[in-house]
Amino acid sequence: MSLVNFTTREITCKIVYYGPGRSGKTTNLQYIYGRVPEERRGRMVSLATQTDRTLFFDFLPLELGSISGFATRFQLYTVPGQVYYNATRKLVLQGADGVVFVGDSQARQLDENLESLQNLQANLLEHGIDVREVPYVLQYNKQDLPRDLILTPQELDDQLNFRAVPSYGAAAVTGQGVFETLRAVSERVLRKLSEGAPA
Amino acid sequence: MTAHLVRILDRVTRVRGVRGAMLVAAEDGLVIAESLMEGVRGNALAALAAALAGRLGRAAAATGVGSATFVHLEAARGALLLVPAGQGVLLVTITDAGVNLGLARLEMLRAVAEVA
Amino acid sequence: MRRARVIEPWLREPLERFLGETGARLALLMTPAGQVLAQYGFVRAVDVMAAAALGAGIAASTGELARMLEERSFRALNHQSPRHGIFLAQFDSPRGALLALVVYGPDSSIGLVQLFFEELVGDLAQAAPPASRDAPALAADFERDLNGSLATLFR
Amino acid sequence: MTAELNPRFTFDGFVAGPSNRLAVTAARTVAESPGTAYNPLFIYSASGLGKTHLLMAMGTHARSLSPTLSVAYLTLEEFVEAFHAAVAAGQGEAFGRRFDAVDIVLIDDVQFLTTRLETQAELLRLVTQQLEAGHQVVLSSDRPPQEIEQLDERLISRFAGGLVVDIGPPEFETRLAILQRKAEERGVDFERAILSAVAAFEARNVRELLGLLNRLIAFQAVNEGALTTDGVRTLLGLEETARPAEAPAVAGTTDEFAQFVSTVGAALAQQMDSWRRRLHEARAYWEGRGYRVQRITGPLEQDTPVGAELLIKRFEEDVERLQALEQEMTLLEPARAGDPVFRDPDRVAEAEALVHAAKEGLAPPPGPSAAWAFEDFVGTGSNQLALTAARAVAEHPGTMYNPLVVIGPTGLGKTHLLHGIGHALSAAPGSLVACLSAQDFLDDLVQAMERHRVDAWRSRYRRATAFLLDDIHLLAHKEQSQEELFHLFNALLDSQRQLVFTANVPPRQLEGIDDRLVTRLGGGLVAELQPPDRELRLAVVTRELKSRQGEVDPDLAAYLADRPATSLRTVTGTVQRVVGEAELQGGPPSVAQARALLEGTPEPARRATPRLRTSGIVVSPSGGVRSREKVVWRWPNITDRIIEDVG
Repeated sequence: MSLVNFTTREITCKIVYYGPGRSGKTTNLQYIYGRVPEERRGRMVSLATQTDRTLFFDFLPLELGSISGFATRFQLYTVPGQVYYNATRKLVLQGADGVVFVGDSQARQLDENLESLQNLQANLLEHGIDVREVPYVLQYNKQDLPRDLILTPQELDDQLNFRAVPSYGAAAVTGQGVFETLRAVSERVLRKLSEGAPA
Repeated sequence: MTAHLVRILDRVTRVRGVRGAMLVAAEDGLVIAESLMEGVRGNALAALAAALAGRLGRAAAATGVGSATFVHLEAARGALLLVPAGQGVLLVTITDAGVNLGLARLEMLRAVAEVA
Repeated sequence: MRRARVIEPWLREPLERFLGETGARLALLMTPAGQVLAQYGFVRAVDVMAAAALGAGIAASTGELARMLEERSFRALNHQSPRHGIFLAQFDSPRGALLALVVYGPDSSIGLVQLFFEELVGDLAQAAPPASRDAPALAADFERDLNGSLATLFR
Repeated sequence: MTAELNPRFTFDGFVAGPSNRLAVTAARTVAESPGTAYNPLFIYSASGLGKTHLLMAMGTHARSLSPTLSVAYLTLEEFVEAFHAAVAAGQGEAFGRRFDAVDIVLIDDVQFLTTRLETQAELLRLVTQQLEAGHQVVLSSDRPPQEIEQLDERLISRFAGGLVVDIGPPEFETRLAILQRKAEERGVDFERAILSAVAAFEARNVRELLGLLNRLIAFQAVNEGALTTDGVRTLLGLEETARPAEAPAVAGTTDEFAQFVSTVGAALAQQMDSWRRRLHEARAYWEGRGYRVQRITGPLEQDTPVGAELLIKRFEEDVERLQALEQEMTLLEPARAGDPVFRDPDRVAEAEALVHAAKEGLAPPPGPSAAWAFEDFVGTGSNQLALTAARAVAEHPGTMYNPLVVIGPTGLGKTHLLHGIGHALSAAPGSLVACLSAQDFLDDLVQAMERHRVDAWRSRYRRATAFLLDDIHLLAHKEQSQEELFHLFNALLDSQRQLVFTANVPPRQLEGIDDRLVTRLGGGLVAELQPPDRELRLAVVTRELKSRQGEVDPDLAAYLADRPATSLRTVTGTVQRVVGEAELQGGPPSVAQARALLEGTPEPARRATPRLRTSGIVVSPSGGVRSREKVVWRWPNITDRIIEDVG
């Protein structure tokens, strides 16, 4: 969706949390949901299975009020991680203004992270979005797990961060790194603001 | 809207031996309006009658006799009467064996004229 | 004769009767999570995955919509377009809530599909062997489970 | 008279950021080399953004670099008082003299010039006097020159002559830097998050920002507890609507969300400011170059944010178009090139129409005639030099031999070669080749003078990318056309456009031609056409016979080639007589027949029909009757041209 509407003076940013299954995308949103003042957030919609797997998407609308005269709204989405749900995952990416890739820091999940990154690129391409253009940050979640099970952010950077985008270690369950990631991607989304704006 | 249609259907069900009449969307096989006695499964009747009418219509067209104007299915314990009511609507009547067929047919044709 | 493919034999007979009566083009029986129990008409596993995910996604979306309206979940959804109709319905079965996705052509009608869907639900209820409560999918690796059923269907 | 410079206001103390970088750099350059770069320098901005600070910083910095410099700082009020005092004391006239020795004059708040006409006159005199003496003048105001009501147009143009630059409201980074600098100066330190929360609060100017800081410092001094960002907002009394950038402090929010909102606010404000800054920059840039910028200032005044990038890109495309049109107009009608329409990007269509009209009024100069193709010109020893020179000119017009002068007696193909070169040159894209005889050049000029359209006639030829003139000797004793040719010659040579002339004698032997022209003709290359050698004559004979008879009798060709001839025209004439005679006799021409005809031994055979006397006058099917064979006319077909043998 177009980021800025100069006539109605509104800004809407769609940010999608992407990543392999069970990497903590939904947990990110749930932590944010908990920290946002009551009237600043809408209902959190979760289309999930009984076993709380995201089936279609989770959706959290944020209302930031008027900033520099613009009514500013954020829409945070998560996608189903399992390869199986590629059809619905692809739909959620439609019109994304920014992407947070939530990687699973566990060493045994490295291949899933890589596979999901490639899948992100393919799905973005199908929507005609050039992966180099879309603002995008990396979050290495579950850093709270025992040392021997996980890779350090530095190691994960070497394996996953081909485009040298900002990356943040995180533990979504405790909220550590969650807002840091959200702030980083929001800034990059807004930086691209003036380019696309119509005359 | 349907009350008006049901009043028209009542004229048909008044005929002795008629156990139910209904207006059915031929395309979807769904009930539009019905006036049925106890024990008549309206939905099933509508779907099946519509399917039947569809196939019979195609058969009639294929044989060059033109589209069907009146269908009379005689069965062991009763009969099924179908009359097209225009714009994809079908008038379906179900009767038991002792029905006064001529009267039923007349009422059906008159009802169809009113509905179209 | 219409050959449906099922992951458990008791599903086949009721499904094939339904297909015969309605003349449906495609049919899919699955869990609300999109795990496929029986399918007819699909050629490739990928298509089944897509249809299952989308069907489950739609059911979940309308379910959420219903909850916002404090409304019981929708019984069935029908999308009618010139050449096809899509019928998506949720129903209870001895194996818990299930979803049916049916695609029918102009030679059939929503009336017929609904009519015989009621019968299918009934038939399935009788045909199901006493459920040996298999372990809930929670513990097993969820994705392996989804792909497992696919593998059996396309063996 | 001059207030002292406040030492506290220095360049280091001035926090530069994107919104004022342009002004700061200009001020620094002026301080380092007064009177050279931007003179006068006009700085404008809303109040409280550091104009006075910058002016004084320039003075102190200049004096620190060279202490002998005399710097005067005064506000306009002081200027007016001093002027009135001088007038009252009867030295109104001498008032300007006081500034003679002043190297840098700094005048603050000149917006108060409105309605003060005699002060404006005096200021105009002062500025002119200082500029002439090479002294630096700096002025500041709270609005740009054009927006000061009833300001003397001459003052505005003086300011536009120097540099008009503005200081925009500080954006987030600058506000943050100012806060940090001031906090250090006051020896108070705050957590970065606190300062950025205050910086995110969109203060309108520096003064307001410092006001906020003071309240913060006061609050810190009073309550011991460390200040949190919530505290900051409640302290600054931010309501959600009044101060957009901040979300209201509400119970239960942890600062994480607040920080998120302030980051988003800052990034957004920065973007929003960026459109305003981008437009200010573009306006300063293009206004400085004399273009009207209402399309840029429009959104700034109504404060409606727009996609700055796109607007500026379109604006610059229009300016480029205007510059191209202005270029074209200077060629067509130089007088009209100064028209203001070329300075207003919103009136591109009008400018297009103006140029189109000018173009319509002007027919292109006559081009080379189709009859003379370069390829048909037969190159042999006798004209090798001229031909290679012609080819070189065709390949490197204007640079190789300029001008090229081809000389030789009439009938050796000078005109053919000239037009051949004309064709070769007009092959280049966008070329406009003028190729005509001196006689036409003369007639054209006379006609233009009669209709008083001489300047249009001049620009008609000035537009030519190459100028080829046949038989320049025909201009002997024609002072007016030689004068025009002289100016045209210089104009075209300066812009490296190719000039080619032909003459029957070398330039030095041309009589009746202005000496300046003669020397210029000698400046390039003079190539001489020799009488046709046997090889050339044979080639021409063969070509003529083939075009008339289809096949060529080698003996006849050799015989005819051996006959001496001073010009190609004689050769072609002889061939045509022989062929004509043969046709009368019926049957192909033979050597015997030719010898009899040419060497006087009449053919014994019958002479039934009287010989047809040709007078060399020909009525060409295209209807044009020309008596002098020299003038080239549209001869679509070579066969109907019979040329008198001039021997």
